[in-house]
Amino acid sequence: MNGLPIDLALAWESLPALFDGLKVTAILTALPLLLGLALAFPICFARMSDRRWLALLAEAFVTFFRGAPLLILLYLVYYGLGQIEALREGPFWILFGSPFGCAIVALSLNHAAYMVEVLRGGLLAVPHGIVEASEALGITRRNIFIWVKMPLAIRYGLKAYQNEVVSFIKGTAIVSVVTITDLTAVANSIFEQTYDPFTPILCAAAFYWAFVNIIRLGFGLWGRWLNRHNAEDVAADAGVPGRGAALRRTSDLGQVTP
Amino acid sequence: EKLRLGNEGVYPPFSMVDSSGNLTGMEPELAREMCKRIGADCEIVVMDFKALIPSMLQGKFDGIVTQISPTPERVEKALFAMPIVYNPATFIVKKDSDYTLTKEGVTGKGLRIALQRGASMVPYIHKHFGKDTFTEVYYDNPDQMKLDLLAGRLDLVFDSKINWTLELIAKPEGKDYKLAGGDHWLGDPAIPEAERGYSWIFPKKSEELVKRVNTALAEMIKDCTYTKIRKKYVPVATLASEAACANVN
Amino acid sequence: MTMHAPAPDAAKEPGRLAITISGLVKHYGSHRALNGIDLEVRRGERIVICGPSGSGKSTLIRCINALERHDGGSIVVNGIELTADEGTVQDIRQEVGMVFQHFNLFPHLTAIENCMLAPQLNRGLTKARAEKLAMHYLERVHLADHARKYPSRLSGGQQQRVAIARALCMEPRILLFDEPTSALDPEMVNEVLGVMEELAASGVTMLCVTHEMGFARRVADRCVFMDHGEIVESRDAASFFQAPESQRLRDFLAQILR
Amino acid sequence: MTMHAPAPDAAKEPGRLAITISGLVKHYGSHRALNGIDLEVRRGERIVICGPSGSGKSTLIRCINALERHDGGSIVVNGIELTADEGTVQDIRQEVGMVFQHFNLFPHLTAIENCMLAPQLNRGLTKARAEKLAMHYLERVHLADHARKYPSRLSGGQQQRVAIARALCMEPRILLFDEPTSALDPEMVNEVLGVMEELAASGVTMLCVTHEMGFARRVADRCVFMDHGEIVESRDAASFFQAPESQRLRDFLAQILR
Amino acid sequence: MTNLSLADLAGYMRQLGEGALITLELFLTSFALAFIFGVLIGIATLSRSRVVQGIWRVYASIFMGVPSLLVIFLTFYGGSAMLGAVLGEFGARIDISPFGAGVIAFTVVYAAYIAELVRGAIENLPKGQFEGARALAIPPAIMWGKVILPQVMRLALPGLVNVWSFMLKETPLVSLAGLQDLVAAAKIAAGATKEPFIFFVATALVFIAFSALSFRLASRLETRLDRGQRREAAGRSSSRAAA
Ligand SMILES: Nc1ncnc2c1ncn2[C@@H]1O[C@H](COP(=O)(O)OP(=O)(O)OP(=O)(O)O)[C@@H](O)[C@H]1O
Ligand SMILES: Nc1ncnc2c1ncn2[C@@H]1O[C@H](COP(=O)(O)OP(=O)(O)OP(=O)(O)O)[C@@H](O)[C@H]1O
Ligand SMILES: [Mg+2]
Ligand SMILES: [Mg+2]
Repeated sequence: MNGLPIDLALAWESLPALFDGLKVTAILTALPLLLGLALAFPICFARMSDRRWLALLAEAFVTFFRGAPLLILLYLVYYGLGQIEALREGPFWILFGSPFGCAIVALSLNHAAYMVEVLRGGLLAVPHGIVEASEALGITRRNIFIWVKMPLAIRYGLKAYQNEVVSFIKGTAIVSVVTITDLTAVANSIFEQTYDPFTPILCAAAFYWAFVNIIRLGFGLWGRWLNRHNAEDVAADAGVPGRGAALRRTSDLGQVTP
Repeated sequence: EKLRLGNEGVYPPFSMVDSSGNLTGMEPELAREMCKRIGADCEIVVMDFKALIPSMLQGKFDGIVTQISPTPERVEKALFAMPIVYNPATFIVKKDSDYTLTKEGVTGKGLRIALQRGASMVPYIHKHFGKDTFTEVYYDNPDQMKLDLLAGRLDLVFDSKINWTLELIAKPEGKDYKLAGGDHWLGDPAIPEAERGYSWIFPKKSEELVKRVNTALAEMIKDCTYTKIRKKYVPVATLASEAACANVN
Repeated sequence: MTMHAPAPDAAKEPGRLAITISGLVKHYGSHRALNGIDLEVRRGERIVICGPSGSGKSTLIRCINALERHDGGSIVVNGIELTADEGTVQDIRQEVGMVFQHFNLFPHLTAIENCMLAPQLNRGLTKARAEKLAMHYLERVHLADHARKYPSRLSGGQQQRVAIARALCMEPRILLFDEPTSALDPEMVNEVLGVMEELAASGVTMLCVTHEMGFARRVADRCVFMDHGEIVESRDAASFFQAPESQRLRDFLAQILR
Repeated sequence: MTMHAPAPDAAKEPGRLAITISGLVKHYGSHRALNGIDLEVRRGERIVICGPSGSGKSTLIRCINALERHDGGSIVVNGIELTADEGTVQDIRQEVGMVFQHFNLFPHLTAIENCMLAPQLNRGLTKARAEKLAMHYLERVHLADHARKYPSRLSGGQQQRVAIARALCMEPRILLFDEPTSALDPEMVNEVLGVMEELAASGVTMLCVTHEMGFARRVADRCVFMDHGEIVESRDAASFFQAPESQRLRDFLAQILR
Repeated sequence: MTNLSLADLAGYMRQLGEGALITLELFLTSFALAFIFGVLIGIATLSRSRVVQGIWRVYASIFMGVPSLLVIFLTFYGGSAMLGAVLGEFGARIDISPFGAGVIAFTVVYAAYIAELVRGAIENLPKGQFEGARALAIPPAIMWGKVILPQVMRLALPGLVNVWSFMLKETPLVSLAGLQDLVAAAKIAAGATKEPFIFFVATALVFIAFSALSFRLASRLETRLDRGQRREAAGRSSSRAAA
């Protein structure tokens, strides 16, 4: 074998199958992202709650679903729940009976656990003084949360959110353990039929790369829009080193994760 | 001479790891015996089935001592030694199922069939039953198929007969299931009945080694060592050519 | 041990009192930040509070609009006694505007949006009316031209003026300032002090923690000197500077006026 | 157009000159921050530099110890001409200590470690000797008691004094200060100015950018007024304040002394 | 319902333990290498050179954009071929073990992440820190070692902890390339005993325990590195953070 022999004919032939795989990957990304986010809010409130038992419970949730490798989590949900007779008879079997249902449940739980921390980080990064100022204006707690804390938390947490989404997309590559034929599974089966070590894997990699980078681009635009208040086009408005910018930067840090 | 051989390790009773970490089962024992006879010092490495063939093709193994069916793509890439197991594929269905396992009998029924990802059963089903006749579900190993079959997510399985007979049909939890549709030979149909079977494989360049392996295996079958080892793990005959040793213990 | 002498007629006419504080005590853990404060502020009075760092000036100011809960004594604002009750707190905060040392503007909102938020949320003003109101007060702090800018585009002095306009938009009867100029570059101090002088002239009740003694001299009706959580001296501005009674105040003034 | 008049004997005795700057030019992009500066500083002289924001004071100071590379003219420090050569730069920096507006202490090192770092590394002192040296200078800035504290545990004034001690530990012959008190609370300014006065009395050559006119009056041999990258006026401290020649300086002093 | 003898269970659990050690070894080796390369790359990419920036962009975008699983497959199955292409016949004979493939893949992938963190942290460091060091005539090498990097590590720590946990969770992927790690051991035990859940739950617990433990350690380390950075431990800052 010489060079990196990419078999163009094989690559061309595999395109339709790879596209189908990509569609599956996209669905397995989109749904858990929505569900996980929705789930993350109440858990995040619990985690930040003053009630000790609630906070502990939420922390346990986060520890568990962040700690357990997705590979094993999926396996346990899919094959494990399938062994429970009562569940098989019950109404939830529509969900747990299908590999998609299981994958979406497992992925959503995993994503939620990470999002709890992203959300919490964003909320904690909101400068206390700004919250105090809102209180001093007599704005109610609920309104402060909706109009001040959340908009800022989203800005501070955006980078971390992007990283989580990106890593999440890549994490879906293991759903083939529960019989789902996603992009990676397609590439693998082509590989197992042809034993060509480069073509299918590199093709799939290119698909992932494009998918991930489109998402990143989207986040970039979103972030630019959200942070228009810090844009530096009206340059040398000197004197003011933009407190917002400084805060944002420090809060980004540490969040540059996969 | 040192040989690195690959084996699956999770395919009882042909191959498994016991609780003290030793690789046992019919294949490893046969392989050890074979090595003794050709005078080689063998190291058997356990690896995921899917990783075995590509690893050998990349030169990481000198051979694979797990039963492999001779599909055309594989025959093109590797040398097959003489068959060591005739383990045809068959269907496993619920006892009360009433369809016939022909293309006509299953079309339009929306049956969910379990197949091993990357295994030779997949192209076989496509060829004889069509791509869209069944809803195909792919698994990494037969254990997962069995769990899903028992969980009611599957209608039927198409997989190796011997394993499923031993692992499901013969066991109490298999009381609701039966074999159906007869034996299916996945290899080249041109091969005569008597020579059919799954083999160990070796890299293309190892012709000389394959010859020695074949000689050793033929001897083992002939002096009934093969059957002795087989009987430790598998209660039914696995090769037509071992018929002469039926009474050996 | 406090020596302050409220204007004699104040006590007799409670309706003319904007704030009545008596026996105010505040602990942080075991630390006693306020140690029995008595203070009466008449309608329209302008009071400057000064004292060494850690003497409890901020704490006092923050107790008045319930950013800190007090542990003892009572605070009555415009006839309403401040309790832990959420409704009372909101009521009082509507009456009391506050301007912070670090402005605490909402970085994601423009100057005018900063001003509009509270009126819209609390007083149910329509967008158009809130905007008109906000514009009115931004003009008053000479910032009409900068209404559509984000805080990060404004100089420190301008930011602080937006913060003042934001507080004014609640049309509070009392304004609290906590060192409003000490985070500013010397050149920007003047513009903010100018605006505060104008406000003072318009008859708003003002409590202002500041070390700008020039401002105190020009504007204050009364100066209050605090130390160790107590009011040490409280008298009209002229005699405060010229004839300080206590040694502590004399030392302090010597430091400040250098 | 510069009007400064170096002490007449200085030019004749180059050995007595600590710094000679002539025709110094510095660009930032197309912006000319320094526009032909000529300045001679004698050994032991204490010069205060003032001027409006953006006039190039910091840039001048920073060019002297090569934190900025100059684009034209020459700087000679203790007889060594400053070039781009790394060795020369290091040599000059050994001679010139600098104290920044924002202290720039190393936050992960204690006060004494901050002071020990450079002597140990540059002058090859043993740890024990560096410690003794550092302690000596920390005592000199009245901080012996705080030697083992981290910067964040010190007040602003104390931090700036550590920064001075750190610069002194290099035993430089020239000290540069860039607005050393302008980041400090009013109460802390005094302690730093006190230390600087003591240093001045000990005969170190000092160049100090500051707007503390009290300090300038008490300590400076000469005051230099800069505007638009040029030295507009340069004369002894007394006549600088009492009889400013140019209108620009008069306006400036009016602002500052308010 | 289990027909697993206690001795067998213990035996397989011991194998799981051995697998866990391999996982741990793989993880620690990869993390250490990724850390070293990440810091070096992070510093190198501060260079303004267009070429350096270009290479960095391509490298980061590829390895941050592609699942690690594919990188592992590519290194494991394509590695020898790639070496062969680069080094000729000699390289082709260099065999890449699953362990090696895992280490290479994780190092390449996570060095990119760590480099990004380190870059970010260096850029976030106040410029005054560099100037302070330069004004003291501290030579560059020592400036990096004694002044800049200690502070960078403090700033980058939370991010490093994240990378740590991501990498930990991805280590089981190497089992798909044939490494006999914890997950592979669990699969073998499951295959032999037909009791998958016992072993998979045990595996999950090992991972959860390890990651919980490492988060504990990380927060300890954080407080340690923060020494001197925060004002009085009690007092305001803490009460504010809690609010
Ligand atoms: N949230 C808090 N937790 C604990 N102690 C606090 C808190 N806020 C203030 N303190 C303490 O209470 C005392 C009074 O603080 P306060 O902020 O009112 O002083 P101040 O007079 O405003 O000082 P400064 O001039 O520095 O702003 C100080 O000793 C301070 O350390
Ligand atoms: N790194 C830089 N890049 C571009 N322009 C700069 C830079 N540093 C300074 N300048 C510009 O050079 C001019 C002189 O700046 P310098 O910092 O020397 O002023 P200054 O007199 O110290 O002002 P201040 O009193 O505000 O500190 C200013 O117009 C400034 O905007
Ligand atoms: Mg205060
Ligand atoms: Mg400056």
